[in-house]
Amino acid sequence: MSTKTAKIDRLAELTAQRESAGGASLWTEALRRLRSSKMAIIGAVVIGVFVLLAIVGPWIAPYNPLQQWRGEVFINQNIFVGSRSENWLGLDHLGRDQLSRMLVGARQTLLVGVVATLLGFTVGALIGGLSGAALAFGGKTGQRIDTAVMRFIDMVLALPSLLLAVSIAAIMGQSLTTVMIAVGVVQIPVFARLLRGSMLAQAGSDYVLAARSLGVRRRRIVTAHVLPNSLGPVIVQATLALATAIIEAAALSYLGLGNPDAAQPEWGVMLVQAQPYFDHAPMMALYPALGIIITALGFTLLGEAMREALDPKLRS
Amino acid sequence: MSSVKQERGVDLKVLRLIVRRLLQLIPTLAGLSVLLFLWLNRLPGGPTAALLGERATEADRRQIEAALGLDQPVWVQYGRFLRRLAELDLGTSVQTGRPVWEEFTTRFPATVELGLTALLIAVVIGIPLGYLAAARRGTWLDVGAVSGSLLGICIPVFFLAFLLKSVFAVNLGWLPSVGRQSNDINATEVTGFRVLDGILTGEFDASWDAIVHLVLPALALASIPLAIIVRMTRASVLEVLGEDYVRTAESKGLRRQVVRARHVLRNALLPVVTTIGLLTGQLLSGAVLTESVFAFNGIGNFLRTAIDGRDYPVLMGFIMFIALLYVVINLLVDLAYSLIDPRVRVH
Amino acid sequence: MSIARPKAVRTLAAIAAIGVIATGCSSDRDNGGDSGGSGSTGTFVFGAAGDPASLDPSLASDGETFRVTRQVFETLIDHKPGTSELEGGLAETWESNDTGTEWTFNLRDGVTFHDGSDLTGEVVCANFDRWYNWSGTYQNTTLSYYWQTIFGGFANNENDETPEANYVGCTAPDELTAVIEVAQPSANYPGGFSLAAFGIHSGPALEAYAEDDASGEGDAITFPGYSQEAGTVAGTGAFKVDGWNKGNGEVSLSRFDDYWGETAGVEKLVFQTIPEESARRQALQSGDIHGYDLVAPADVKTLSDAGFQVPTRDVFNIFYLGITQDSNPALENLDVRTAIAHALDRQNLVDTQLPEGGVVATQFMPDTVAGYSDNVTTYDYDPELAQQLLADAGEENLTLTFCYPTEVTRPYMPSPADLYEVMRADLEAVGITVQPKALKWNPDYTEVTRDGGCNLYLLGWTGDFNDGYNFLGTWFANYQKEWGFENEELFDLLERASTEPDVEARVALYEEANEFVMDFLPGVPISSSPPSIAFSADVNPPTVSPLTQEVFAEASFK
Amino acid sequence: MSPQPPLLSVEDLTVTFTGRGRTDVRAVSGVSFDVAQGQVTGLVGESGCGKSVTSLALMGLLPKKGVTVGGHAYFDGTDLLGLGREQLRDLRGSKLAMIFQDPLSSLNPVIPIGLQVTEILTRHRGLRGDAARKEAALLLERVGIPDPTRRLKEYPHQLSGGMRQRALIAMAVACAPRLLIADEPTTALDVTIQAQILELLKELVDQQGTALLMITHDMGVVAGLCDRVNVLYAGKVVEAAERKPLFAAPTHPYAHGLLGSIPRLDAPRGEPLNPIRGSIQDTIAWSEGCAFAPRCDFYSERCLSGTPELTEPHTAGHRVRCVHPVAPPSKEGADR
Repeated sequence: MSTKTAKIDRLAELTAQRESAGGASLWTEALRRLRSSKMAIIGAVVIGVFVLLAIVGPWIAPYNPLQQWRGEVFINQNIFVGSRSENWLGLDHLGRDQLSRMLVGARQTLLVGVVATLLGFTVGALIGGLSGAALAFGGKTGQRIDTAVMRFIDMVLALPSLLLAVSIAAIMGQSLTTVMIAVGVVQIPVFARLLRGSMLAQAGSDYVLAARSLGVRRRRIVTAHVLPNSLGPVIVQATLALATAIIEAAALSYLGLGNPDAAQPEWGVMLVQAQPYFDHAPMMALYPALGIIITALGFTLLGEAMREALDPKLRS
Repeated sequence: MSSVKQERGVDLKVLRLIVRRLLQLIPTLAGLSVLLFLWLNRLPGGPTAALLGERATEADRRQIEAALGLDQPVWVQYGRFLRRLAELDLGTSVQTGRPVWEEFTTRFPATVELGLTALLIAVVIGIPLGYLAAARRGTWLDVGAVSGSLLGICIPVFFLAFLLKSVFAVNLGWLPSVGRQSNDINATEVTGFRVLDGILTGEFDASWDAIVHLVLPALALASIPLAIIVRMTRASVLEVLGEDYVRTAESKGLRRQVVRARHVLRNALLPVVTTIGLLTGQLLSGAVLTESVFAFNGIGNFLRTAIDGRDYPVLMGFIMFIALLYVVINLLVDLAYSLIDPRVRVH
Repeated sequence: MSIARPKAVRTLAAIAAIGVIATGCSSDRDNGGDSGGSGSTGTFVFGAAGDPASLDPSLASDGETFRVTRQVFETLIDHKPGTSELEGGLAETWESNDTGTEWTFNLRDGVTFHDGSDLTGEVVCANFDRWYNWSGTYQNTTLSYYWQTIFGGFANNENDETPEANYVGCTAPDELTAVIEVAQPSANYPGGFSLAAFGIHSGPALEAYAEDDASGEGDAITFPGYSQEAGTVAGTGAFKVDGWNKGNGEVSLSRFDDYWGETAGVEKLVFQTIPEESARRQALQSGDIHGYDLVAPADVKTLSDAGFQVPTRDVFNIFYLGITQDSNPALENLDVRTAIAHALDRQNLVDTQLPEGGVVATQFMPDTVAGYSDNVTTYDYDPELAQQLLADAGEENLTLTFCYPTEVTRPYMPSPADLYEVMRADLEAVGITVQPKALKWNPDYTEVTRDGGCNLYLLGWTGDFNDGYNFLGTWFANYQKEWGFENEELFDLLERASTEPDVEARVALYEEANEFVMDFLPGVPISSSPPSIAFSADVNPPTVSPLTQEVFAEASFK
Repeated sequence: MSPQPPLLSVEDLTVTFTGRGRTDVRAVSGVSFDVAQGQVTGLVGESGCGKSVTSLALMGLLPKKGVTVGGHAYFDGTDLLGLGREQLRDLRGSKLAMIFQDPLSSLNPVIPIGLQVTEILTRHRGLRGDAARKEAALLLERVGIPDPTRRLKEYPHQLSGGMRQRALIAMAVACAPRLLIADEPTTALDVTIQAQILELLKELVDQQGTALLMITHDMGVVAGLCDRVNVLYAGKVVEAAERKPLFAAPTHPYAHGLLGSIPRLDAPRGEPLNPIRGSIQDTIAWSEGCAFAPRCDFYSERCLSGTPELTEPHTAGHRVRCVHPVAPPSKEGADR
């Protein structure tokens, strides 16, 4: 008798395990997939280190990033100061401690990336979400609104983003805020289009049709069903956009529109300032360059891994 | 007889598509130009500031504003802009004092030549690479292609351009570092496209010289499109490889090359074509940077200074042009699509 | 220029070798001598920072235009090569009457224009009369800056604020004489006759110009058509204009064989526009060009070490910290201005950031200008004293806005943002809080500073010709918003100097003015530093000029 | 039973999916069955039971990575599973052909039907150009596509569902294969079309002497077409018999359930259907016992003592993998 109950228990156990594995939600599944992706892990580690530096960087920086070592760097003589015990990464062209500037710069760089992306995300998601909702559930008028909005968004999307950013910077003058806004605005159409597309795909899906046929209110369908399920690709895009924002900010610096405040050194500005001295002090440019590349790579890796994890088509 | 009729039918359809697209463009352009006009008028300084010398007086400014009609209300200015536009006159550049149209036509060939070369590099390398990466998923080739393309996206274009130039032009001296053509080449100008001109006139050395000048800037400019195309192709091929019809083709025992070329690649190219169409904006953005690094006298560089100098006419003209370009490129993508995908043809 | 590139195949290999980038860039190989065979075709390529605005120098006011037109057009009076000293140009000699109102020019014989016509007194007068009779858009300073600066207004001033004309008329008593009459004597004569803007055009060219007008219709001021393409303009210079390829950003000139002097050393001269500074350097390093101007201080040694020629110019500029007094009451206090002067370690700036050969400036003109005084008050670097002065003035918590331009290199001020940063550190060290204001050079910076929108700002000046008024008069002859002070004593002093026809007396007045200015301290002169110009090893460069007026006819290939 | 050796003899076929960071999934665990020459053999089971994987394994169409295939599949004496990639390629389409479930997705959307038919003729019969086109038209005509010359120029989306399946069949039979594997060929089609397609298949198989391996979940299809039936559950054959005995006396509780869940016209109205409880997810590994046990009405502790063997509890040739075989029904129900 006891063996029999034991066997039944075991049966229940075995079937229960199956059930939980089979009934896992899309998100749990995606997360699991993400954890097993090498790309995601590398990306997450890079981002982790970067964010940590951005948070503690200004506190652990050995010197004030503005402090100038006088009489050591002579740019007109090609005399530069490389790595040494008191300045691990050497001095920059004005005799400032490069390590301190890199550390403080991490925060600025992250700040630009995050704020810009948040701006693009929020405004873009608002426009795209409303437009998508209007089309899907707003009848004829909604359709017209959507067409108009999207035609405009498409056009903006066709504009070279950098030129758009440059014109925004031209209006606003040079400052950190300008860089954030210029880089963020450029992202708006991308997010708008993406959220709308993904909402439309959801709106056409079976469960929404089912909900509609059951007489669920439109607003509830949008907020409770369509929106949450449409956010996946948008979040992926946000991760990728962070990388783009950091690179775009560097490009703006190259065009002379970066944040000019030396107290807020941003890696892009540092790279641009160091480039003229590349022949004699290549490391001065390479530190910020590598900082930008590795960080952007981190976000891109994580974003790509998330995309793969969320995309049912790429699962195999 | 029937086939001829059908052909004409197709032509008509394409024509109608083009006309419809252009008509759709009008309200968009109108809206965009109003917005732009209002926006530009909010720019601090205004074009006169850029125009006037360092020591100009207030009177000079007023005189210029009166001469240019900038003292009139915005709607009057806008009306004038529209009237001129109707006569296909884009106005005169504030900065250079030359007609906008002329400024564009002298500079566009450079950018188009550069952009197309970059696109060509991106396509010629990107599609096969993306295909191979997908076909050999998980091998070193795949890993290399994917990480290479990720890196391509993450290197700031201006820095890559700078490095390319430092290595290949300055240190190795293999390639020229600036410009579109050597100064001692007396090329006859026909179309403004240097490579093409050389071929048309038989001045092949001029063509070659232009190509040599294109290599570095085009490589730098190609980095991002290349990365995008590689990844797009790879993802698309991976998707198609899982399609039923590929299995069908395999089940027919077709040779591998046939399966790949006829059944996989052709279908996989569809999304890639769309992507290439969308790359135009990206290319123009990149051109602003590469043209600057390589002193390539194209539209990207010009626009950047136009923005700095509040050169309204140039900017307005450019927006109009971009809108048109957008329509044309979308049309081309659609046409390319209908060439590859019969399903689109019927609609 | 012919740069052999038979290695085209290797080019493709290079693409494959792109991985080298990360490691290979610091390679020290230099190809300075790559353009070895340059002499063969005789094209001298010079990298310019911008396109010229016009081929007619009288419509322009920028250095890039003048660099080109100076090779094509010649002025009545010229400068001795390598100096700021005047010598005969198209006029072999010149003299003025005692009151300095009538200037007689004895023209050189046998000078022909590029179109074959001859230089006569009539032609010279036709040139000046054309400028004097300009109307409409031409009367805007945008097109006639130098005319208005030197000769005042026009025959019919169309605008109330255009100054009264100082030009009276021009007569040609004989073939080779031109007499120009002005209403008032001025320090601007005779130096003004050497300005590139007043290059002499041929008679037929002037007739052709008349049919082609500048206009201000549409959106902008359009340059007249003749000034935008080769063909019409004709001067007497050693080079004539062959073409202006705007698509390439290239102006090409060719040797004028009938030049009255020694013909040019190279057959063709090309000015190629390369806007970015480091791109110009790399173009020189890779052998694509033979020379360029405004070499960055950091590149001077790099280039000369690598075998390039980087001749040193005499200094003829001044870089200063501008102070707008009425923008902040504290700045109207002399002690505060003195404190600022003592706070700045100008020697450090000159030593580390400015081109070699630069010196700390003691007054608002370089020592090469007549009128430079050795007896001005000087202000040494003394932060303690500065702090003391501020404390005495009750300004321990002084906050000042400090404007600096971005995206610009001026001959007197390479990399303004860096210079600002060094000065900021100095000012903050004595307890002044600095609020930075970075502005694009054109149009924002020039406009904001001119309107007195900053407490402190960076600016400078390169002299047009050797006369003290060209420096001091530019700033301190009357109330200017950018300085924001009224000082009748100073204004009078400069007015007297300007109208003093006797040169020696004038120079004495300038010295007095300099001493006065440095006591009053309206701003802090920082430095005079030579803008560097570089050439490849295989050319004989032209004599470099303190006025940056190189004559490329002197250049040749080795 | 026919005296000839079977055309295809599958022995102990196992297919295991191995994924990174996942537990291995055994989709097919030890399947054995024969396909006789010229006969129609059915492979029946719910979706997910491994029948499609079996067919793909036989065709060599499973991905190479992440899949382990074991056992043997002798086709005309050669082991398909041991063949090289190129040898298999030569075989596929000529002697061994397959028809898939979804005719729309199984046809390349961007290539005209004509090319999709002629390419197989070119590959295996060396026909090119006009000859290939003529032959293709003949083939289309044979599978009942009207106006074949016009259809050759059309694209898959221009054809109806039935037409598409006919076109696929035309491709499959283009080289008169010895064995045709049909994987749920009618599932995606309308009922009326289903019958036509089945009729067509039967006809072609008869004409060409082709053996047909019919993979389906539809007992109706089996009843109408198959000579012999193999019932698959969770990757194992649980019952194998000639059609008649199987339908007369389904012995494995699963097969019994399958047949019991078909609505019957002759059943009294109001009598409830007898669906099988649960789904194929509710299963246990064969090594633990009978995979069907969790859903089985006849479940007892004996079911959990290892894999049950295939036995012939009632009739010779009617093999069942069950420790509680269902007793044959009374006479009345046998003649369905």
